[in-house]
Amino acid sequence: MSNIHVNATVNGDEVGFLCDPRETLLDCLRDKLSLTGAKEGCGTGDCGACSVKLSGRLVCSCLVLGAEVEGQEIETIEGMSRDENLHPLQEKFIEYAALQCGICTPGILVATKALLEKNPDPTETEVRYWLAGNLCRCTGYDKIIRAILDTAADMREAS
Amino acid sequence: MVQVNLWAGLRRFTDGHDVIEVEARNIGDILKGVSKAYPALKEIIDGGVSVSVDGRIISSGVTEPVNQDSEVFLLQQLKGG
Amino acid sequence: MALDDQNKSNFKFVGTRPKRPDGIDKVTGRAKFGADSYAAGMLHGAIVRSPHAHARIKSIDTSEAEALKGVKAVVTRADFSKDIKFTSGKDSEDWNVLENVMADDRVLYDGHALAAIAATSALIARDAVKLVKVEYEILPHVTDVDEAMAVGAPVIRKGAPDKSVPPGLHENVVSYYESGHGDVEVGFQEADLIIENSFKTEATHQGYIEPHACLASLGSDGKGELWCTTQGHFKFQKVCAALLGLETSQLRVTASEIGGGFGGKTTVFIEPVALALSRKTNRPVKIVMSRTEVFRATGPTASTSMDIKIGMKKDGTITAGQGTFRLQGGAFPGAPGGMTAMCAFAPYALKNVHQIGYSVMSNRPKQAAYRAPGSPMAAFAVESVIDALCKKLDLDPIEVRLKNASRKGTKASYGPTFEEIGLVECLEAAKSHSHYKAPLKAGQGRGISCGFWFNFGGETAVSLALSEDGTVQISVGTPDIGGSRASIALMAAEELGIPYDHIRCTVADTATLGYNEVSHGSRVTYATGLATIKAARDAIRKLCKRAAEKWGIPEEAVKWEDGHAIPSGPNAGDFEPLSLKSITEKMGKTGGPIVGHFEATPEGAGVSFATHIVDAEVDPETGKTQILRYTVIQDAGKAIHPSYVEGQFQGGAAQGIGWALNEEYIYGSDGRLQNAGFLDYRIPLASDLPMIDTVIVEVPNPGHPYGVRGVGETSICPPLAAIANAVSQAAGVRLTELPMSPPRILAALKAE
Amino acid sequence: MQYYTPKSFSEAIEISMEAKGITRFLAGGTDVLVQLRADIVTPDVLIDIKKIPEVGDILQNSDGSWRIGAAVPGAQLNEHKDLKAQWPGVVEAMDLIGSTQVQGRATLVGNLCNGSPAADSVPALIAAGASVTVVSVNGSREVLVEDIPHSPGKTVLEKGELISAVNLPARNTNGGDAYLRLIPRTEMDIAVVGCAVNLSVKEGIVSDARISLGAVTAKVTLVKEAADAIIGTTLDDKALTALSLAASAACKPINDKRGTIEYRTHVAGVLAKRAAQIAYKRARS
Repeated sequence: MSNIHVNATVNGDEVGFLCDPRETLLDCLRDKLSLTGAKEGCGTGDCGACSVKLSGRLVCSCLVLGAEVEGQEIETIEGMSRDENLHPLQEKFIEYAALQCGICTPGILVATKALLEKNPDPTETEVRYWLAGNLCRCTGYDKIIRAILDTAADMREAS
Repeated sequence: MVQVNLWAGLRRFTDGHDVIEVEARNIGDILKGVSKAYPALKEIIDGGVSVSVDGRIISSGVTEPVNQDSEVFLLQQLKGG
Repeated sequence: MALDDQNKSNFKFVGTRPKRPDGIDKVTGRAKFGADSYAAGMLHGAIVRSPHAHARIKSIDTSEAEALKGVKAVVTRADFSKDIKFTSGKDSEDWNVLENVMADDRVLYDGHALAAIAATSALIARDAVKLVKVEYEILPHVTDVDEAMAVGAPVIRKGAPDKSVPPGLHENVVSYYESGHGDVEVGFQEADLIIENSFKTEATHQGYIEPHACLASLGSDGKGELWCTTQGHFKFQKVCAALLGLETSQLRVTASEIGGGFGGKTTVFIEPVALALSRKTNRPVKIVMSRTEVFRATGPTASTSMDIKIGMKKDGTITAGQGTFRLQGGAFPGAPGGMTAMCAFAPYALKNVHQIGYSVMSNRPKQAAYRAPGSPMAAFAVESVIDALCKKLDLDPIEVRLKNASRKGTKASYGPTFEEIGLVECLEAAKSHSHYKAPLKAGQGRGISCGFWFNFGGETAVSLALSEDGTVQISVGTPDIGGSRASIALMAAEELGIPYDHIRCTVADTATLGYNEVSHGSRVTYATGLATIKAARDAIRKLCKRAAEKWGIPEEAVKWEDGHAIPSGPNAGDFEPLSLKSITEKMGKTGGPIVGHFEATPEGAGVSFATHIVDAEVDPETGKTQILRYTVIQDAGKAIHPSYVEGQFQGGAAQGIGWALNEEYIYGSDGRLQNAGFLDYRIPLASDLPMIDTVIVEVPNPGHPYGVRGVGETSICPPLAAIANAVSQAAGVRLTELPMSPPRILAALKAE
Repeated sequence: MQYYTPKSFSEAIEISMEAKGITRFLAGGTDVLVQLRADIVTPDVLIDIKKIPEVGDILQNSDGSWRIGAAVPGAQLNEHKDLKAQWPGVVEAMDLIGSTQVQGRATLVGNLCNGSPAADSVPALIAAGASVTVVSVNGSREVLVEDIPHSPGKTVLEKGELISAVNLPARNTNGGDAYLRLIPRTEMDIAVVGCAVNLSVKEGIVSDARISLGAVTAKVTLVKEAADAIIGTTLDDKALTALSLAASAACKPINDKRGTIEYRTHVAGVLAKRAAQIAYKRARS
């Protein structure tokens, strides 16, 4: 079968691309739309480094076909900061040294933003279980969890 | 003369000696001296060894100075992860 | 280059926690990792791998694959250098690497590469790989270390053993190490209690989330570019050049951001293949490993089989320690048998100690370093027996370790006398920590363990260029795997007396600097840090010279303080201090660009000790373990950037938890890897772990101007034993095999 | 691979009837895409049902029973307050599968049709007495969930047949269900053992019970002996012991990389006890 033409919205921008039916959304974001913020750590939905939001739902973009997103809304890490100011989570992750190598950071930030939009006051355990599908091998998660809980508190105060 | 301590696994090549004396001013001299004294050790030394001088481990340099009374040990080459 | 002239202790910038220079790129997704680069006309490579553990290759038929539309080239071993010859032992490392990158006449493990294809898309390349027809003659295989040493085991490579191996051992034993002092038999006579036990650990993988990836471009003129994720691009340059018959200087290698390495990205796998495919197609070629390929065909750590015997008096004094360590490191020499043996008893001052290390080959992937290679396994065995002795003699585990702890002047188990070391300080800190005094509930256990790793210098070349606006650019050759760009900039700020924010540290490519050793052995903050301090002092000498010339006074009469050249001695007070910026502003007219340099192999690295405390709970009905509390206490000599030192402590502990409880390479009887993915190779999740508390002990290393010790690796050494001791106490039964999975714990409980 | 997005079940049926080679329906895709990427199964024809109306709906019928569309992801189930209140065991079982991200896509029907003996939601659906609506050229029919699995990786569905919805019975007020599983970590693993219990309680006595085990038999089934061990009891220790022995006796597990025969057999008894206690508490609250 020849390539499929897909129209979708990524971080608020209209996009169109051609993809083989077997190519995943992750492949399309990276290789066709040059949005390389989502990373492939496993290709099987076990590591979360490719997390994006698809029509409001947090998903692994490696477990969605490019062809499936026709007419849908996608939010990636590249859409998380507005203009030049970073999202509070992005600021706090740097401040708390909540990242080392950084390969898992985009996926964790996208997943955490989705959590705080749903639950602005999560407990440590709720954050840890929400992020169970976002593997990190460098940090042992400690500083990541502290940065998230602190950001959530700041955002609650600010709102 | 410098006293060079070998690890026990090398005793087979040095007629059972753990310590051999070598004329040396630096690590390069030590390695050449040990190989000359016991040619069978040459291949192991060329395969890579580290040398400890007075408690400090020299991983590969041959120009490091050595005093006549320094505590010198041959060690397996150190690499890391 | 002996010890440095003066060691600082009061710091202005060092010890603060500024933001990392790569922070914004990483939190916005802009940071470029190995797979994030593209090139015009780029092809995609895919590798044909053996499904068999051991087989002779009778034929490779690529005709059908080459006929597939979009396929541009196929390479096999014939496309690589023929000048590299096999010799025994590790000094045939180039040959071993080449044989591992692309098999010759035999495939030696499940996943061994034997051909590769370049095509116009990744999908076509993957489809083409499935069309390659390989005819194999299956050979007998062995994957267990003890079986590989037994009589009758299949020989992996004739002539591989090096000179160290005594006669009479199986040909799979390729290296032998033995050391120790005193007489252990005498020591065992003096003991009130002797405990002997055997331990096993399975192979584990570094588990970096970023698979290996590279983009290569190589012309028939021998000139090439390689962009890849690596812990050592200078070594990759040297090795790739050798494997492809190039001159080293004709190949430029650029290190991308690295998505985790932990020792597993210190050697090449796909990079020479991409270069070979690029040379054959005259087009850039990108190869990205799948997660399955990373598990099957990169460099997990060795698996071990160990026997320990320790004698102890009623008062806790260890009278004798003996250990035999058998490690298999895949189908090539290199298993760290010697290192394991050297580390085993290093934390303890023993009158009588004896250790033997075997390095063995088997039909598994070529092992690579995994964070203090060998030391975690040795600690698991030794510290478990010490724990058992403490329980039997009803002694406090920290007191016993303090009584026997190595300190300055102790004759190390591996030979030399220790200089300043911080083990006693770590144990004291552990004893007084609230964690050690906190009460435990029923079904819970607390485990203690010490850990040790070396540190070393290695070739280092750094350049520090000053800009006319008074800011500083440092080029280093050691990829940043632990936050070293920040700590290097902090050390430069300390020397130059200008704020951290005016300094940028960049990892430069191989065309920019002299040779740099790989980022491993916890050496970067130590060696590159020391080199940066020297380069800064070199730049300061040149700045003072410009000031002296401006003031018309002798160079020696100018000193550098708080970022300013100041007249001193007889000329003190004659002139206003000159800021760095005021000198560099006109440097073009006063003699040209000012660049500080340092190129040498620094020696004088100091070892790093640690003590960990772990609380664990075991569900007696299912054998499942939960880690309740974790505290890491480690000697950093001097913490340059405390947040990133803590990060190394926490990361090593987390990897240790995975290794102790769930991670293992599972091979079937057919010699095939059964869990080549993150589903069944289970690394710790956010929901598995508690917060990991850290205590940074600082016993300065005299071999570094600021006292720095390398900290990156020791943090993985204590967890295996500390968790085993906690689990054994909680479950009431001693576990001697890792991982301590629920089925194993339940079986041990039932056997009680 | 050819990819289709039918706008109705009849169109989906037609495509699948005419399809040559390996045919797969696509709802969440969290199994289909993993098998595609790992070269385990590369479909020749992939039929995405997500554009068919009502596949994404959760409806409560007038009689209190539930109709869950074939493309409803686990996350949506978990957010549905009433469904979760009535059938916490079923919703838990689905929610345990994979990560938050997987829950954004994975479906009950996908989990069932993948045919794995270690599926998490299938024991819970069977214990709940759920059925599925199977549609084909001959129209639609109701099939009990326990009659769908055939053998590891296979269901009884024929070419041209697919499932349009899962139907959960109305929850009686004195009933409660629960699902537990044993995995080495706290999330993200395939069940080494799974156990679902659905029971009703009258004046403290277990009046009815359905118990189903996962990952311990070639296909997920009801375990009648386990249910009989607690019906008529107050779930006292004697009953719980009988329950765990019956559960272990029903096990015919295999040794594999995730667990041994002894381990699975023993833990099946442990989980049955614990799940029954949770279901009992829920039934009485």
